[in-house]
Amino acid sequence: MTLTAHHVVLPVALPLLVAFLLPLVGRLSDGLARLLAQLTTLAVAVIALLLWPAASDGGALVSAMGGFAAPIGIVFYADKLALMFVVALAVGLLLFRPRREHDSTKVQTLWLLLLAGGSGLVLSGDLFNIFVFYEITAVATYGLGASAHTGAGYGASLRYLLLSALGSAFALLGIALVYAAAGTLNLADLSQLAGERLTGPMGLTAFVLMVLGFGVKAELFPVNTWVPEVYTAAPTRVTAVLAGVVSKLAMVVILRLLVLLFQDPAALGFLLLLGAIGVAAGELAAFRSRDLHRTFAYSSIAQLGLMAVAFSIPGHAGVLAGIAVALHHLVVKPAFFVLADRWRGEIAGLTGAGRTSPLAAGLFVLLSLSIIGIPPLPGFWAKLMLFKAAIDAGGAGNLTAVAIILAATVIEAAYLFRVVGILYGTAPAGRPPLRFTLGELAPGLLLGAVLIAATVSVAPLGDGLTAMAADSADAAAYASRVLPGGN
Amino acid sequence: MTLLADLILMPLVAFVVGLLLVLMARRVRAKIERRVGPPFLQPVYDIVKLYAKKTQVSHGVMHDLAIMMLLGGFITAEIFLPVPGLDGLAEHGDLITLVYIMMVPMLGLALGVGSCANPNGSIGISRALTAMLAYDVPYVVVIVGACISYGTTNLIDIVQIQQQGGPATWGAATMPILAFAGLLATHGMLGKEPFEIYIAPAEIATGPMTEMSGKYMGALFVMQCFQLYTVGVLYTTMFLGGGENWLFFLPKVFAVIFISVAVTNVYGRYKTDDVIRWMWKWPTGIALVGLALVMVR
Amino acid sequence: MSDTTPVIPDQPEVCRTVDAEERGVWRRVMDRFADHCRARSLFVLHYCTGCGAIELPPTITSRFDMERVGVSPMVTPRQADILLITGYLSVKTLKRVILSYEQMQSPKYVLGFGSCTINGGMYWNSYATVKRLDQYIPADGFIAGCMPRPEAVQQVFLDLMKKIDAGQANAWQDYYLNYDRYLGNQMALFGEEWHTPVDVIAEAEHYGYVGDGTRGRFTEILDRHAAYALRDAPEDYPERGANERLLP
Amino acid sequence: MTMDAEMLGKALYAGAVCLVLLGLYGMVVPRNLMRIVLGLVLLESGVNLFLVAAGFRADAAAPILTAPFTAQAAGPLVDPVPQALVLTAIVIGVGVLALGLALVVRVKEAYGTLDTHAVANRMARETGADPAVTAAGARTPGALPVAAGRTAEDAP
Amino acid sequence: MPFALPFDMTSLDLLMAIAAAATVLLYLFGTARLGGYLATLLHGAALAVTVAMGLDLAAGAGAIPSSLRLTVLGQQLAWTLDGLGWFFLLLTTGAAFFSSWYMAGEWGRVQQRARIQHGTLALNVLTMVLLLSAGDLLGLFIGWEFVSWAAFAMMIQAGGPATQAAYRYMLYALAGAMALFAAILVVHGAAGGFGFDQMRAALPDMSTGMLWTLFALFAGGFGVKMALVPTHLWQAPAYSYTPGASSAFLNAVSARMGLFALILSLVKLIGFDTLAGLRIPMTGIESTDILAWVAAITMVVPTYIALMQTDARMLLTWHGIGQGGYMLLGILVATPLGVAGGLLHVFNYATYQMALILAVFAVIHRTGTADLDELGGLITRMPLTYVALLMGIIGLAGLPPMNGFVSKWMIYKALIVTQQPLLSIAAFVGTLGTILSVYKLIHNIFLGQLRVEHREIREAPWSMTLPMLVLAGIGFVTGFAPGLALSIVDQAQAAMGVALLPHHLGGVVLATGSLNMLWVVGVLVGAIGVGALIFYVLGNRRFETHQYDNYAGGHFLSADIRYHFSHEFYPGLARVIGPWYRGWVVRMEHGLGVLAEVSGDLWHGVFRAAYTPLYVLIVAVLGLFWAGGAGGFGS
Repeated sequence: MTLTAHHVVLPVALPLLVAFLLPLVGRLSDGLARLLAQLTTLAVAVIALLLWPAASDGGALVSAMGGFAAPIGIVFYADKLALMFVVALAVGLLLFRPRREHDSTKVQTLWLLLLAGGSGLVLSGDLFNIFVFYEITAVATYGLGASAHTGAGYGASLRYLLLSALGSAFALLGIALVYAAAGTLNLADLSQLAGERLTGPMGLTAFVLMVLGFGVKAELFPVNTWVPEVYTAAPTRVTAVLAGVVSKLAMVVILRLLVLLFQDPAALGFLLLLGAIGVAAGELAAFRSRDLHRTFAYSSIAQLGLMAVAFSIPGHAGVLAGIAVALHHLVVKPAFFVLADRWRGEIAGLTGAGRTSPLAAGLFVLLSLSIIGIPPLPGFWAKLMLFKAAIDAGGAGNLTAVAIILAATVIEAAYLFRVVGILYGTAPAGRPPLRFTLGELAPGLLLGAVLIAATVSVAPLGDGLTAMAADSADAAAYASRVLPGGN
Repeated sequence: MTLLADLILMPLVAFVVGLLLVLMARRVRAKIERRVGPPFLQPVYDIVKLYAKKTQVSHGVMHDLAIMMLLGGFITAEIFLPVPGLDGLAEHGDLITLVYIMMVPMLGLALGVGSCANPNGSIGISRALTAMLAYDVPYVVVIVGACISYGTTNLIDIVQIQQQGGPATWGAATMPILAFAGLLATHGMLGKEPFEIYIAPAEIATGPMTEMSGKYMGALFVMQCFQLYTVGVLYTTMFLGGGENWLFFLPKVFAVIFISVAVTNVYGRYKTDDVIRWMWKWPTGIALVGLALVMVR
Repeated sequence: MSDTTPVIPDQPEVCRTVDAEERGVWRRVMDRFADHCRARSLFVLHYCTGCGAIELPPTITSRFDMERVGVSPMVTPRQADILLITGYLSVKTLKRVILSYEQMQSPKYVLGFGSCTINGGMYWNSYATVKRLDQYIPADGFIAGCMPRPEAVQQVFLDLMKKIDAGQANAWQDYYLNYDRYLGNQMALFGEEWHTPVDVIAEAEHYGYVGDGTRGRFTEILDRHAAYALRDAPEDYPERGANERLLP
Repeated sequence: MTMDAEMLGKALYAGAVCLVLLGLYGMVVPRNLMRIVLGLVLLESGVNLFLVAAGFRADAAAPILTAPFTAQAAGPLVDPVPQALVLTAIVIGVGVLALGLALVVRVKEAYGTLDTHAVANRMARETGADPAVTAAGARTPGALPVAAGRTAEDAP
Repeated sequence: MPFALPFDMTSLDLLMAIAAAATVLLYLFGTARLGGYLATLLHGAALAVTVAMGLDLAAGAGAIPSSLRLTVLGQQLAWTLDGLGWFFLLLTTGAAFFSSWYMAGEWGRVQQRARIQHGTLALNVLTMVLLLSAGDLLGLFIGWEFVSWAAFAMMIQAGGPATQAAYRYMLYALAGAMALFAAILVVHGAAGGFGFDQMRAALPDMSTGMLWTLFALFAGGFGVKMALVPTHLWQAPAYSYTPGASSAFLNAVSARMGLFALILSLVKLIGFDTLAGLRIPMTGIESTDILAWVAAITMVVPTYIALMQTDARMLLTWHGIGQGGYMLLGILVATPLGVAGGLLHVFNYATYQMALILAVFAVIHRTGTADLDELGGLITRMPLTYVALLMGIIGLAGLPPMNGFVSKWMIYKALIVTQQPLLSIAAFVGTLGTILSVYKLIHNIFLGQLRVEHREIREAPWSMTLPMLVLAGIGFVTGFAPGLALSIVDQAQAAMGVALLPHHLGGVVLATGSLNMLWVVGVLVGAIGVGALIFYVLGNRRFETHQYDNYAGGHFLSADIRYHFSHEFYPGLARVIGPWYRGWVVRMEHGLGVLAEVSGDLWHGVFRAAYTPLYVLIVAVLGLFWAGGAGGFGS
């Protein structure tokens, strides 16, 4: 059956509905509840995929909630970028469903809430609506963060909650300022009014507040102190999804803000600053961390900083680079966390792990090579795009950012290959490190395969991404599609 | 045909002049010690007696090969060293080639002594190489300075340049400081008294020559003749205007060797690191000053 | 070893160096020239065992200046022609003297300096000294006197030169031709196990100085327990047994 | 616009800013997690008040439909959109607050203390990764000094 | 085309195909009984194709294109091989052929992981082919990364200290690669693309500041691989702990990739005249002078560090770094003589260094150790290895009969003729140091007293001694007739755009003093013949004694007392220059490591702090003020 614009709301509505049905179904039988949750996630993925052809030919699918036309009503805007991330979120949740001991109907409910919130975040075309979905995602994340039922889990989630709530308050202030200035909350409308209304100090303050607000989930510099604690305390599969996918969704929101509302160079400069400091901080902290969880947490801070730098470059080249880095990180980071799941504790204790489970160690080397950016692997092309965009954009800020990133890459290689050295070291006679069962390693291997496939087909992938980036960086096209009559 | 004559004649001339130089050295030493000194043919007698030894002890093939490299190296060096009337192959190999050809016999001797498996010899060679490093640094500075000031490294041209205006255009006249430094380095090169650490008879039993006997020792005596000759002629070629004819050439060579021989008999022996420190301080300093003057001009 | 009495060497009856094969004219001229040069260039190894050593510096330095006749001191036996033993010979020193002598290259000459080398001198009745030098190594000349003066030393040198010039000073061949007797005397003094690292027999065979006196009773004893280490691979001497313990 | 309406507008903004500042102070300074959560509440209410103030128009009537919409009082109506937003924001605030308090209870059960430093140190030791903590005890180069006299561990 | 290829494949494609097939096949069948010989066959085929390409290039074909095209994200990547690339390719395939031949015999059977050694060797050849035939800057960078990582794979397989050395190498190589990446990006910024011709077109209008940064980045990036002085710490341990034949390959060729890239970027692309134009204001010091002085220091300092080493492999690898300085200095003289000297030294170095390393590993194969204090007197047991090592050290020291002398002579001559005395003195001093340390190498291993435990050692098997001797033979032949090697160098020199040096079979004819090795070596050999004649005719027959029949002041020598001088071989020199080794660069490197750790701890503290809301507040307030200020002035 062909899907029209009105089916765009399904990825949000369906999980919400099932999420609240689950407790009831859960009373009957846990197995059924889990199955229902899986099916819903699968359904969302399928719907998003089916929407893809419709979105690609028309540029984007626009559906107004309740029939109210654009500037007044809330609009869902599903372009290729958004659908791609919805699919990624759904597949991520399917791939990394919680393990037996952490699983319960409550967790499944949070899982679906996360799916609904995440989809809504990227699809929604209204500023306040984005804020609401952001809060849903945040609440789901607090719940999942604490689902490990350990003291550290609760503490980390609580600190994350406080920080995130503070951020949300700032975001709300920002939205209020935007509304006070422009009088509307619809992104398309705002993008047209942004020229004269949002450029003054009022607009910039709103931008700063919103970036700090939405930056919490996007792991931007000042507000990402929760990342190491939550990623270490939460169950590893939750961390994989959080680090892999959810942080990208918040970054997409910031991208929307940048592209549509704030083309002001001062705003881009601010984001560039945060991004560059984030990269430096992430890599240096990772250099000193002693267990794999924390290392990968800091590494994801750095990668997100990389994305911030990319998005802060005006024009579609920056967006392309940002999306490329995001997609690459989306594939690599969860695979890293799959490895970290079995290789817990001090890195020094892992000597000889390469001998006991050669496949896992090989995967680790492949992933590190890609994240450092060694030519044939997609990581290199993403970084090349980023650097090319930064150099073409010129300007002292971009050049220093490139220099920082290059230096950070060396540090990144240092700590990653320090681990490789330990993995392939000779294990002390006492206790050989744990062995991977194929079941645990399956998601990692799948992602590794995706990485190799991307390496082989980097040319077509590159063209697809370029088209997507060109479309999503075009504010005028966005407005023309959303506003009736395109005034 | 003249080339074949040169090939044969030059080493023989070198050997004969070398014998006279050795004789002069021993005579000067005797005179300083108020002794009569050896008879005229004493060097010849020594060499013939050594070669005529009935038993010749060898320590392996490398020991023999070393003797051949020794003689061969110096014969080659003589052929590339232009002397009045005999140019030999000087235009095929210039000053730098000659300096390195002179190192081939040194390496040959070192390998031969090494294969004698006698630690006295090895210590002697280690000191000899260290001394070589010590005196070669100023010597190299002198060579570079001379070549840059003459603008060529071809020995025949160097001699011609110096002979254009008689003594005024000699190397010693145009580059006095460099010539003086060259003299100090030449003295070190000859391995004479202040820098004779590697033949220290008392400590390491004549160092490299410990296990040399019979024709091996004879070859070393021949090498000493060649070495005195080569070093003397090289210095004269570079700084004393080379020889327009033998009558002027030989006295210059003997004068150069005489200075070094005279100095040697009144000095004690330096320790190895003192040799390095002295060589790298005074001759090198003077040579660098000379080089600076050459570069300024 | 049954008979330990020292054996008195008889006088060398051969007066002129006659090599085995008959010499052509050219070889004789060369030998004549070689002897001429040998006589005029003598390197002396001062084996200063006793009190006589003090007499040597004056003979070399300015007053008596031996270099006039081509004699100059040399440090190692390898390069020396004359082994000058200047004084009494204790048993311990004799071992070193014999090793030095064997390491010298022939034609080599030994000069006993002072009466101690002739008949034990003032230590004639001492248990520790050797009374006659030439029982152990062939000697070319002796200088009498209990510390003879430099003139005496010069005289013996000049006599030796005349003999060398005439080609008669060939005591060194006697060491090869009658090695067994010398070895017997040495073993009598130092015991059967003792021998120097120098393989005298191989040298004799190499240069053709093998006489009937070269091999005998004592050389068999020598063969039993001396293996000349490296040069001979272990499998060449099966009967000598493992030669880990190579030398004393 | 009458003077008092003008004053009311200014008062609204002033009130909002005071509440926000109070909330921020409440979240940053105290060491007890409970007080921080309460600070958060103040902050959110301040933001909500700011939202309402954004839509305030001095001389307009409340936008409540009592009767079918006709050119009723023909006077200007206050902007209804921010008020709708505030409704949602308050609901979200409550939801987050409830979850926060639940977590506070859990932390109290797990660690027996609500002092942020004690909790932070216990967490770091539990995950057992931090060189800075395990190596240098409570003292970490980056963090601010622990209040004198009260080490992290002496809390019950 | 010398031989018809199946379809439109050019010879470069054929070479790439062979190299790729070799990597796969050898990884699979490396340890099979005939695996070693398969490797030698494949590398031999690669060498043959390279030689054919050489003939092709000599016949006037400017460059050999490859049909390997790649367009990614708007970038076209093409691979073509010109004279310069071909010259280094010849060295690579030659070195690979000899090391695989060395590995084919007994050495291969003894190794635990011969399969990986064969595989990584072939992988290195493949990556080097890609690097050498890069058609544009991006291709160059990708090839550069491949080569670095292939070398890393080769170093890490030995385990133990090798992993430490490999890890350190990887950090240096990556830092160099990042500098290179920055350089390419600067070019892209200026020229709008990565192509060589785009870069050349954009050169004139580049600002001097940009040219300086480009020069610094290229020199720094490629200098790391060549181990120029400040970045030289990694090369010696990395190249000596790699097992056997691969170490020989790395030593002979791998560091020269840095030189190739340096020539390509600085000489071919930027060009000597532009570089000469780059002057430090008021001092008149050109950019090439700075690099020349770095090369001079790289020549002298590592050589005197090599002098103090006690491990034979470390001694040789430290010399490898020193010799790299000679090559760079030769090229930077920028006259035809200097450039030809530098390039010829690359060829000569590859021959004798490989022979030396293979000889040392033959000694290790037999005695089990390379420690100079544990060896001695092996000449009687391993004469062929001794001959190979002897000819190698004569080449390394740059003495007449061998080819090392010819290239060093050309470098000295070029420096003297262009009136650069201090550089030429540095070159001479470097050679003196080399002579001392190579004698120590050959003395401590082969000369002196043989140890009791080494008495039963046999000569290394033929499969190991033959490659060594062939390499030494090549060294002697190209020493005797340097014209052969010079004609190979001409290819590269022509491709570099530098005027060719007129030369004949024997050497070079110059107004300021020429060199004809045919005469020099001919007379030397003849004279040694005369020496032999004198030796055998005049004296009596020689009698060979054993090592214990030695003068020891009357002492009786025996096997149980070791009567051998090898430890601390130059005590006098050590006393004088000992205090000069303060290890500044080591402390600098350590400082960098500590800096990274301290800043890491700082950020650790920030992330773990309990006062996160305070940070947020501070940044928010700063952001607002800044926004207010910027916004206010913004348009």
